[in-house]
Amino acid sequence: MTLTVNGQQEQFPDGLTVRGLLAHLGITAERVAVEVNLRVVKRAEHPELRLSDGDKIEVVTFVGGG
Amino acid sequence: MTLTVNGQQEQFPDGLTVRGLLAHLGITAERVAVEVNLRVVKRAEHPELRLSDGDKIEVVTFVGGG
Amino acid sequence: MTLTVNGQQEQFPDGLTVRGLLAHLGITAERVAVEVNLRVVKRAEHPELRLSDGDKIEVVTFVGGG
Amino acid sequence: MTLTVNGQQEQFPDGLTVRGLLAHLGITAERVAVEVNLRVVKRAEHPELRLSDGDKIEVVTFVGGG
Amino acid sequence: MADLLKIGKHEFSSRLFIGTGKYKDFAAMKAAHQASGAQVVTVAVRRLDLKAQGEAAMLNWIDKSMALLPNTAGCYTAEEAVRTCQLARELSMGDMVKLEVLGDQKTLFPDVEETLKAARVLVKEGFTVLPYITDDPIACKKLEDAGCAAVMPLAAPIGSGLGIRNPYNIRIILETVKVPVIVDAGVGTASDAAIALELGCHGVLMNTAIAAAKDPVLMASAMKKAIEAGREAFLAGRMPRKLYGNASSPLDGMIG
Amino acid sequence: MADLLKIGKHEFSSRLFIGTGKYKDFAAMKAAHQASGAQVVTVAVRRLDLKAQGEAAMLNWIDKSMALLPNTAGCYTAEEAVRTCQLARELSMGDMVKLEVLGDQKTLFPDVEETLKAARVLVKEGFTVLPYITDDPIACKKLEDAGCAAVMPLAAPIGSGLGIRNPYNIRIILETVKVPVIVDAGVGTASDAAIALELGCHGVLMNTAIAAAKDPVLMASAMKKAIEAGREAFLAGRMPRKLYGNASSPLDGMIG
Amino acid sequence: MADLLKIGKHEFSSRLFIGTGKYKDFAAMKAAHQASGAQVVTVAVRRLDLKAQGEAAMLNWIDKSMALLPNTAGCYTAEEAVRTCQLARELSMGDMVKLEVLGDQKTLFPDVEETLKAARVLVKEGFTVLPYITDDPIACKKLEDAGCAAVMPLAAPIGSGLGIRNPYNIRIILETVKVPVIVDAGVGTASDAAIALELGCHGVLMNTAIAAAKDPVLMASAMKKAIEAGREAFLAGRMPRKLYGNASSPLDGMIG
Amino acid sequence: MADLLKIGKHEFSSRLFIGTGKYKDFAAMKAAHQASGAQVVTVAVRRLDLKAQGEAAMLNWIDKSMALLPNTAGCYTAEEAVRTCQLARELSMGDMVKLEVLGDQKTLFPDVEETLKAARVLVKEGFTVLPYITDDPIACKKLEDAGCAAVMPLAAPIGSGLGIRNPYNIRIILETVKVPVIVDAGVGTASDAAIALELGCHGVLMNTAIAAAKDPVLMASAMKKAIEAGREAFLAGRMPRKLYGNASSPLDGMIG
Repeated sequence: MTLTVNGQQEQFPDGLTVRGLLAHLGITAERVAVEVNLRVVKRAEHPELRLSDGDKIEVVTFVGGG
Repeated sequence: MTLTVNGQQEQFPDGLTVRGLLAHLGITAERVAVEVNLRVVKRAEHPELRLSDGDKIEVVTFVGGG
Repeated sequence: MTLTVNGQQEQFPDGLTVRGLLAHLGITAERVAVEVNLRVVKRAEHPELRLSDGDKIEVVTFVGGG
Repeated sequence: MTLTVNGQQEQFPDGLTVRGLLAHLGITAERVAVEVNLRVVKRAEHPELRLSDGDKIEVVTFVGGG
Repeated sequence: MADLLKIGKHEFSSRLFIGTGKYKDFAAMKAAHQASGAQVVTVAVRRLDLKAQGEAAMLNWIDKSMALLPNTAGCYTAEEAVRTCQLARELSMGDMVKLEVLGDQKTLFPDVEETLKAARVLVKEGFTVLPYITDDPIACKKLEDAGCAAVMPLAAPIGSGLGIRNPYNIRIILETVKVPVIVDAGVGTASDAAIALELGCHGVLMNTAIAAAKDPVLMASAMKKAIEAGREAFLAGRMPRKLYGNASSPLDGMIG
Repeated sequence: MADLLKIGKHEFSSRLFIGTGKYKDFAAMKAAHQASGAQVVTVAVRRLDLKAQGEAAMLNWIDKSMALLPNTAGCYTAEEAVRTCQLARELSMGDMVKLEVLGDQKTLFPDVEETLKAARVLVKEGFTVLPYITDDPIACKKLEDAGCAAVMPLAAPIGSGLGIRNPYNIRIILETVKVPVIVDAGVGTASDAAIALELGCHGVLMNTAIAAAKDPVLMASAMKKAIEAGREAFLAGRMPRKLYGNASSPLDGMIG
Repeated sequence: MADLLKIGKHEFSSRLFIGTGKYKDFAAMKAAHQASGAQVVTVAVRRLDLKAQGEAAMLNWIDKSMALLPNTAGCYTAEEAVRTCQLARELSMGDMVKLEVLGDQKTLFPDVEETLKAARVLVKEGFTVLPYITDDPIACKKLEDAGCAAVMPLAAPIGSGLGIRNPYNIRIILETVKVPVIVDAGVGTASDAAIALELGCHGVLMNTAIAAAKDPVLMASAMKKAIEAGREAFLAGRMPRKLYGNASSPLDGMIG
Repeated sequence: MADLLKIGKHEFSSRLFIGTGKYKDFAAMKAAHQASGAQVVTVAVRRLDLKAQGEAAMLNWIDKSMALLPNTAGCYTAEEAVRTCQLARELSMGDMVKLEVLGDQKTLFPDVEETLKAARVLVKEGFTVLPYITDDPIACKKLEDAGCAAVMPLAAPIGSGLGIRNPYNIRIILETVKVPVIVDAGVGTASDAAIALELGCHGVLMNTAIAAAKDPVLMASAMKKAIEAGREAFLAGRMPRKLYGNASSPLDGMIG
């Protein structure tokens, strides 16, 4: 299926959960937050929320700021 | 009929128009503006607009300000 | 003899030295400085410098200031 | 004789007066002031004051300033 | 070529907008107006006092050549301000309004949110809107985007006389909007007005500085001259600032 | 009744003293002088250039009605300054001198000690002495005691254009001396001059602010108006300053 | 008794909030944080760089005892800001957010209208909201009324280092709201921070002043001391200001 | 390496010079001294009160580790000041004196001419002279040339608490002399002291700001921190000032 992750369209295996996507991308879930189609996904939901073709996902973290 | 003019309730003859009210109050219409029930009444409407019991009327003018 | 000490004229026994004057006044010499006729008298001179009738003496100390 | 005029040493005919010097230099006396050996020479003295060998003369005028 | 101030479809050669409040009497007001050379005069809208028939009508004391700029002073919501403007238009037969939606009775600071709301309505209703506002470049930009004909940031709180408290913000506003910037409120004396024009502001609106001076007529004359002086200094292009300068008199030709 | 500035035996209706340095040419200077309305003009004393016969004589470009105020710019000792004044008197046929004994070529600050020394000599020699001095109330008082006809504290360094850096000191000087206080040096733009007069100063002397503006004639006009504005504002008596003010429009009669 | 700053349910003994941007590297940042004694640290929320696996995670360089204050820097609408806060809460596991809705990329001034909109939403969603805002008493009051835990007026534009441009407004804000007032943005050096506390502000948030100093660690130490100094001076009650003062040394007992 | 202040042959790690006047009692003074960390303390010289035997001797309340800096407060001529210094040297057994020749009882401004005269005598007599002086670069230079070990320009009038009225002059003084510049008089609160150090001054002398605070001990602590903060900020090298700045948070990686 096609997902847009942080603005980039790419192909991913069908049926991935959020946790699965993060694992696929090699991201440890601890210090990122995930938004799917403009809705924040709480960490507890990561193992359950299954992604669908066309979903727009944002994976964010903290960076330096003032 | 009872009209509230500039916040004061008073009795007036039935069937007054805006022009009639101003005349009754001894006001020359030139430099006042009139509002009936929160709606501004253009000067051209003064002779025609007939007031009803319970109407709230504001008669305003310019005063010093900055 | 008559001495003027800090602006006050008073009688003192003849032949006093500076040290003698201070003792007479009950002043411990440690934290005062003495001027005789507009000349500062160093502490070492106190035992020797003999005062004369009419001398003007200033006895000063430190007070609060900024 | 040798005069120093405005810092420049030059030869001049002997016996010049101040007025003579100015004329020699082609200067109209109206808007200059003259100093000889650090002393200001009033305009009335110009025809009389005779210069001597070695005199130092300043001829000044007004220029722009603030 | 005349140096004119353009506000919407209006043009003025004077850059001083003057008020009508706080004068000892109307005669004093009229004399100050004349000395000021102002072409725009602010007025407030209030209930006619029905008991006081025959009271001197203030408008008789305002020169007919002056443009009226009714204000919405005393309004605390967009709704009240819009209603007041509609009444004012009936009264003034003109389209200019000084929009003033206050946030607080003590400080008389404007409420940015309500001012924006009112401005959007008033522009749609065809008013030439001159809003009183904080010295906030973004609020000014949004008012310009809403169609206001000018923006009128405060120099300092109304009636404070403190002068331009934050010239940095005024400079940033001048870089941010294209409509005229009229400093409104807070001017206390002549130099305050001159400074506004020197920064590049297009005009100054004031009331208390003139009306509450010991001699309002003389102060009105001072303000007229100060505003012209500030404008001319702005146009003339001031000398640069330096920590130390250069001698005005030449170094050459010193006597030896 | 005319509001005149009295300096010794001289009286002036203009409170602006203008310089003659740094102009593009004499024609530009003359035009600026005319626009300024100044009645006193400063000039420097320098060696005549003996090689440059026929050079345009500056004095031809100065209106005969203006009083000349020769300065001692460039002098670093009392002796040089006294000598320069003596030459200047020969030249100007007048008694007024701007005494200026500098302490330093870089900052052009006055040397208080040498200025005092020179002032004492010059007053005895019959000069009407206007000394350029720091904004130091004691130095000003001692100059007044020495017989100077006015004191001329600096607003800021010569040629800096920074305006009055320390209005507190200027106010204290105004409370300390009885002779006129003319702010000399440091004015950069019109409002700087207005502020000096609003503080109560009796005049302003400037050169660079006008001569180094992009348009000296327009700036000269701005300065004329600013000084009149500042003086009028001072005489008019400004409104008091407050942290917040009072509404200019009445609280009564708001619509319900 | 400890002098604590209370923001919502949080308490801090340090009144300095420090940023994480613009440091040379994370080690420099950590050293500055330690020298500052700050207990609250701002961070921004950005997309993870999916290509840059294994990049040093900034959070590893922030002391665990410091409270995170995620900001919404870069958001221009209430909607974006709310979304960013929701993500930040997931990340920080905390409820504090620095709400920052900008109006303009050049000046980085806040948009009052959008900030108010976002604040109302965020408070309802349970956030402890600290909004960056103009130095506008009315906007601050409305933010307090909306339930914000503090207000954070700017001293001067973000990154400008100009210090408190308008202390009058800050004073009026302090009289107008009851929640803590944290000066945010514009502090350039130690005295700027001290002045904020002396005015009665409850804290200062800064980033560039420390990160862009030549020696950030030394500047962090300076800021720590300046904020403590300002707070102590505020609590100590300063001497009154006068045009002139009184001698510190006694007049009696002068030698004759 | 320690950051020491060197005055003649003396070295101090604290840059705060503290006074002994105007305290409620000696115990309060001692507590403030301790909180301040000062190593130099000013005292005045006065006639011993011959009637008041056994009065508490102030010196017993001054820590023996502090260096005494006797002043010549109250002197109006060079002669009186020199005489006072000679007496002070007898008393303090030290060579440091704060030379203070006043020009006026009301403003307590120094008399530049008399101060210079006294300084020249005192240096020849072997004193380490620290003169109180106007913020006048030339007077400071001449005092340095006379052999003074430091110069002490006023921030504002003695006891006024107005802070540094003219930072431009202080900066010029710092560029003009090589000896330490100690700001003396006029500091009112902590930030005033910090600003002096940030400008590059080497120390601050104060009395009233601490003694006349509501809580002198807390203010003394504030001053200690403020002076350290100002010094560190000066050494750290502050960020540049700009009309607007740069975002502290990155522009990249905004969520879409």
